[in-house]
Amino acid sequence: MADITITGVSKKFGDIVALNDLNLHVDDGEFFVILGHPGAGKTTTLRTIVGLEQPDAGVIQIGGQDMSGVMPGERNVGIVFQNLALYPDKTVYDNLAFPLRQKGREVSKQEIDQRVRGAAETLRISALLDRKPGKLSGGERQRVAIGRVMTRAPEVYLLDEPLSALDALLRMEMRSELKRLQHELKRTLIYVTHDQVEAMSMADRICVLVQGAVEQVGTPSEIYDQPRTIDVARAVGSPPMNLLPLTVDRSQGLCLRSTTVLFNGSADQNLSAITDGDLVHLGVRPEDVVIGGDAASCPFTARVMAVEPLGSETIIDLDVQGVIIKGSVLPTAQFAPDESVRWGVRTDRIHLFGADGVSLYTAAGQAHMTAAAP
Amino acid sequence: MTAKKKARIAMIARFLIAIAVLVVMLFPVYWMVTMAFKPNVEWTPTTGETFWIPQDWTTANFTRLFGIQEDGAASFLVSTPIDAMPSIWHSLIASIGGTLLALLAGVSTAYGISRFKAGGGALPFQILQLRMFPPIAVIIPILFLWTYLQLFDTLIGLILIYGAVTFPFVVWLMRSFFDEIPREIAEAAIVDGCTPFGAFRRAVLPLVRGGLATTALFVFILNWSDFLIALVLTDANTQTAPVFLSQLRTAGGQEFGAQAALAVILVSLPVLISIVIQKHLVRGLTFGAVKR
Amino acid sequence: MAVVEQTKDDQDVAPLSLDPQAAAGRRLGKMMVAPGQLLLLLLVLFPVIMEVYLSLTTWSPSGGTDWYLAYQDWTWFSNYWEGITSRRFLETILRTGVITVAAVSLEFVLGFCLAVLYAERFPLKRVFTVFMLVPMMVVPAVSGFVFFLLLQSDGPVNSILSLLWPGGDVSIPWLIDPTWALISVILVDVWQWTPLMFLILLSGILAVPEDQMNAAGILGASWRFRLQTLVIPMMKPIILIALIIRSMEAFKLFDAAWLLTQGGPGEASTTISVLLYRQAFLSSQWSYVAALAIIVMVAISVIASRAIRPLEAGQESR
Amino acid sequence: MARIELVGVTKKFGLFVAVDNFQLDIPDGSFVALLGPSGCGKSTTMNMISGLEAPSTGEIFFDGKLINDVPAGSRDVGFVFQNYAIFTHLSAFENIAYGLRVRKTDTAEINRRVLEVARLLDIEPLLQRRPNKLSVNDLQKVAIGRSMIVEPAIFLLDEPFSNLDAGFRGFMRAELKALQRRLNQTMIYVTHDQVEAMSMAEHIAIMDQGRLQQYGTPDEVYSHPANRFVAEFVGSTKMNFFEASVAEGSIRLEMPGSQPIPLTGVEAGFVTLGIRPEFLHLEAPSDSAPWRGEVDLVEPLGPRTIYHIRSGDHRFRVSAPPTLDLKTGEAVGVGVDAERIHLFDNATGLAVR
Repeated sequence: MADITITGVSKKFGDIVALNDLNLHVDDGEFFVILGHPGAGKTTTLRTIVGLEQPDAGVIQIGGQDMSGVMPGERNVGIVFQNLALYPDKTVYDNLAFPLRQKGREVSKQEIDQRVRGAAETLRISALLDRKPGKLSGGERQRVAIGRVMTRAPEVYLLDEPLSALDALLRMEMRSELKRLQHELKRTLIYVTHDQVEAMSMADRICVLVQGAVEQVGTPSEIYDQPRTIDVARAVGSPPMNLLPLTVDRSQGLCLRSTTVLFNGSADQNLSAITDGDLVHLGVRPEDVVIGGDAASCPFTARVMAVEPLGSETIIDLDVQGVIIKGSVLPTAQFAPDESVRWGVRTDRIHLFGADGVSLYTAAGQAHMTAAAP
Repeated sequence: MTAKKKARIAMIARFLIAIAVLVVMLFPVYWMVTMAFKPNVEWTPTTGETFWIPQDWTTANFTRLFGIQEDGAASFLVSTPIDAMPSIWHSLIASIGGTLLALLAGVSTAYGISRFKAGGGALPFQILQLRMFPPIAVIIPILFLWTYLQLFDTLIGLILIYGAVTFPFVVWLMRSFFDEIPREIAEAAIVDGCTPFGAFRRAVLPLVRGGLATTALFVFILNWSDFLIALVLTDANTQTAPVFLSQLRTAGGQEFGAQAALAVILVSLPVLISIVIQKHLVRGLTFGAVKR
Repeated sequence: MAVVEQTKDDQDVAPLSLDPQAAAGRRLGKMMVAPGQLLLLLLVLFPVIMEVYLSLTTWSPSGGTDWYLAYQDWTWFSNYWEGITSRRFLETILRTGVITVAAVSLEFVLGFCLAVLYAERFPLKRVFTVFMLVPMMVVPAVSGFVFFLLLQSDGPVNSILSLLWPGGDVSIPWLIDPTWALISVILVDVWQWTPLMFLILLSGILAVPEDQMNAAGILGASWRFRLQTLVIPMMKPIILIALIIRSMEAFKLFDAAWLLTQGGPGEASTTISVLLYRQAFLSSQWSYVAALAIIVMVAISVIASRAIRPLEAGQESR
Repeated sequence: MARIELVGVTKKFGLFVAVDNFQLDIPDGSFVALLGPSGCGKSTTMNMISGLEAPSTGEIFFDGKLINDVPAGSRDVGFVFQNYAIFTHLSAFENIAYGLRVRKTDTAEINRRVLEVARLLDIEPLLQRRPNKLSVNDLQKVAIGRSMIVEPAIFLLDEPFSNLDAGFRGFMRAELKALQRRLNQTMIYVTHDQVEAMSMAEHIAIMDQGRLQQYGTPDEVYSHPANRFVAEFVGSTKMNFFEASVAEGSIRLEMPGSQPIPLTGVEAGFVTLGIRPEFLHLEAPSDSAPWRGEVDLVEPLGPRTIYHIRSGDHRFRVSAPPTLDLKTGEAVGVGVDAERIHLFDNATGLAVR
């Protein structure tokens, strides 16, 4: 059993708060992704788990055991650093064998050989064992770094942005390969990234980290469909979720206005917390923006600012009173810049966020709001 | 095509200027080398004539330097036999010993500073400050101390001082090499089960082998070039080559030929080494401050 | 002594944790710098204390008493007073300053011109660079000796000048005339250390990012304009480093000067190092020399604590 | 404003051929992306256009004028470097003003024009700052401003977005596109990111191993890739490729349970079949489904989910809406949009359909 529990962990570097009362539980055998901007505290989290940093406060437990006072080498945790930190002067074989040749790990030569070759086999780097890291491609180096962790067979794998140095095509390949590998190994794996595509596509669960604290933990679809805050909403999805600032008008039920846009909410909604004059953000994902439909689905008009064909879809930038709303349309749709178009949103897919950025309302398949022109 | 032509002319002009400068810069070295191979009639300025190129190449100056008596011709000039060999040995042993000592203390200090900021932020400054003092100012009390400890005029005494004097240099230079190693390398080794010292020895140290060799050669040159310390701290027993050279001048009669021969030997070693470590020359000469 | 005072530095503010990993790191750090600190202690701290002790006495080895009994000749600060009121000492400091300033500025100007030359392409540049470095590899004592030969009144330098000079016979009294002797000492230093300036400045010029040079080039800037607006401003830290290192070394000048002129004629080319050596070994005024040495070291410490900063900056900027 | 022609341009570095017999005609006022993997020669091509490097052979024309021997400073091009090459010791103002200082423009005029450019780029309040006090995003604007101020005929940008953070990248894309429209200059940018190329450029020149692979509009390179390399490189999810054979008006795959897909106008023989994941769809496993397989891996991306399907020795990707909630190991049928099948010659890689 190697579940990980992080309780109330804080870490400061001088004046900079890296981790601020972090609480997290990672299940045994889970592919757990920590997603966040640079500086959100992702790497520090990994470093505290492996024991290279000491938390100023809080407790880290691995498999139910308190880790304070346990040396990194004795935690049964392997880490792949962002810069990989392969030993450049040693061959691939010696890199993989290095952890097994340590004092206190009396592993026989034969056993070392077996484990190194086994790991190399799994990672398809058997042919490279005699080379030095400098002579390898980015993808190969990546595998060696993972292999160095694998030979030790730790209970927990930690990976810090392992794919960031690879080019797009290779990254796509490595993504599915890593996921497959984790399925095979059945080990707890914590993966840190700032790339939402990696997080969404690989994770069993995602943790969105903002300023050293957990913003939300959930499955990819929970994070995508039911973001708890604006930060989470914008952390996943490309292009990111559109956010339209609106003012609350409760004089007739519940209305959300900007100068021309208006949403009507039915009275049964439990939105008593917001009051007249409040500023809220309406969140809608690009694929839930409808452009060029009939008057019912598209009650508003806007000017097209830019058209970005991406092949499988085309992104249309609309100028909505100075706010850019991005909509995703089929590549077959024809729109031109400066054209005036009708647009609307799928009201069964919208989100409302209060002034503090916390979600007030997620449609989640239930239509409660209707869009209407004034 | 005029642009190309212009570039060509400029290139040739640069080439010619560079040659002219080089001729001036290398003339003293040329004079020293030819002097070493000239018979003394060509350098004894009696005729008022200057021999730009040795007319009569000879190795007599070298044989004289090492006390090998040739039968016949030149021997009538020789008043007292001289032998530079012991002084060269002393120089070599003291330089190598001092280098090893400086490396031993310096490399670990450099890593301690680079990796752990050990000793606080001021330690590197204190260390560098040592190099700013004129050696003569520090050496006088050491002379008494050495006399008291009976280290005066011994190789051990010289080695200790050489090690101490070049120690700051090792710290600063090695620190700049250690700083280039990503800290994750040592950390990876620690996670892999090494002790902090094991990580240094097994993961980091092999990576600075090149830097270590460069530093060693540099320090060797520094020690090899010393004159003042040896002048103060040695006497007849352990005189080093530069001191020997300087005293040969007044050892009765003119010994310019033998001196030049010794000078050539003294200079050739650093010049050869400098070619080997050319890549790191700037870094070494600026205590690691300029890295290229 | 600045060296002594700063030893107790507690910048190590890492929180005290009971964690073995952090503690092991700290312990290892301390252990690793320990030999170095020991060396400093033994070979700097102790001699300096001893020197301070001696400087407060009138002890001399010729007096017959052992040095540790020097307190018998206690005089407090009279050696210091004698030093700072001694015309000879002050003149020597001034002279050393003149030599340092003259030599280093000449080296800088020549080195910079050469660096600009070598920043451009021309045939055999790499080979030439290696040869350019030969003078600074010459053992300083040897360069003193070689220039002693070259600068004889009927030596090759005067012969060459005679060939080049339209009037014919040039006979400069390089080592005999007080002024010329001073110039000769400067000349040796310039010859030996211009290559170092050249090398440092060249690496400074080459360190200006190529993209920035190209960006300026595409905007139409000539090489001269780029030199003025990009290269020189960006080289400021390196120029500073070069000047500091060279000044530091030039101020200590002894070997070459000793072999070239032995500080003479008279005291015309006596540097501080030469003066101290003469006073100690030719005049046996040990306690006086100790006082002078302390004065010089304190002065250098004050200057050095400011001067080292650019070097540190060089280390930090990676 | 200028038309750019490259005729048979080759650049060798020693024995290494960086750019090989490159032909390109970029009309005046167009917005072109040079797209390719790293090391494909796109930056070298850019450097030759700007004059930073001279072609080994071949000719480059601006508006019909041969400019091979014109030095970079006189070519009237603006160049924004990948790392921006900001002069670190000068303020943002002085960086932007640099080109005018070179031209000895008088101070009042410099002030006026720098302010004008800064306003356009929305960096007016930052003008007095040093580069180390500017964000990466602002640095890029300063770099653009520095090139813009001398009003070059041609604007070249080397990987303009690679250093920007993801959110700002999208914004800058739109911004740059608007800027190009307003200035109506010939603008060429280098990128390795097909999304950047597709979303901004009017035309894309795709390069690989020093050679031009295809030159066309985003739609052309996406829908009608000239060869297998282009097909693989363009598109956010990699195209699936299969060994296939064409016979009797249909195409067959060596895949268990796969149905022949009727196809006309292609010569019989062995080919590589390519189809994008978005033109495959998952359905219930039935005998009528053209292909069958089981789910091997699921990659949810939010608006779409990528299913990795295994069928015999074949593995391929299918892009499906997130509503379809399939689990690993489930059996599925795969529908094929036959219109969207690409066929490539096995030997040359060229598209035969």
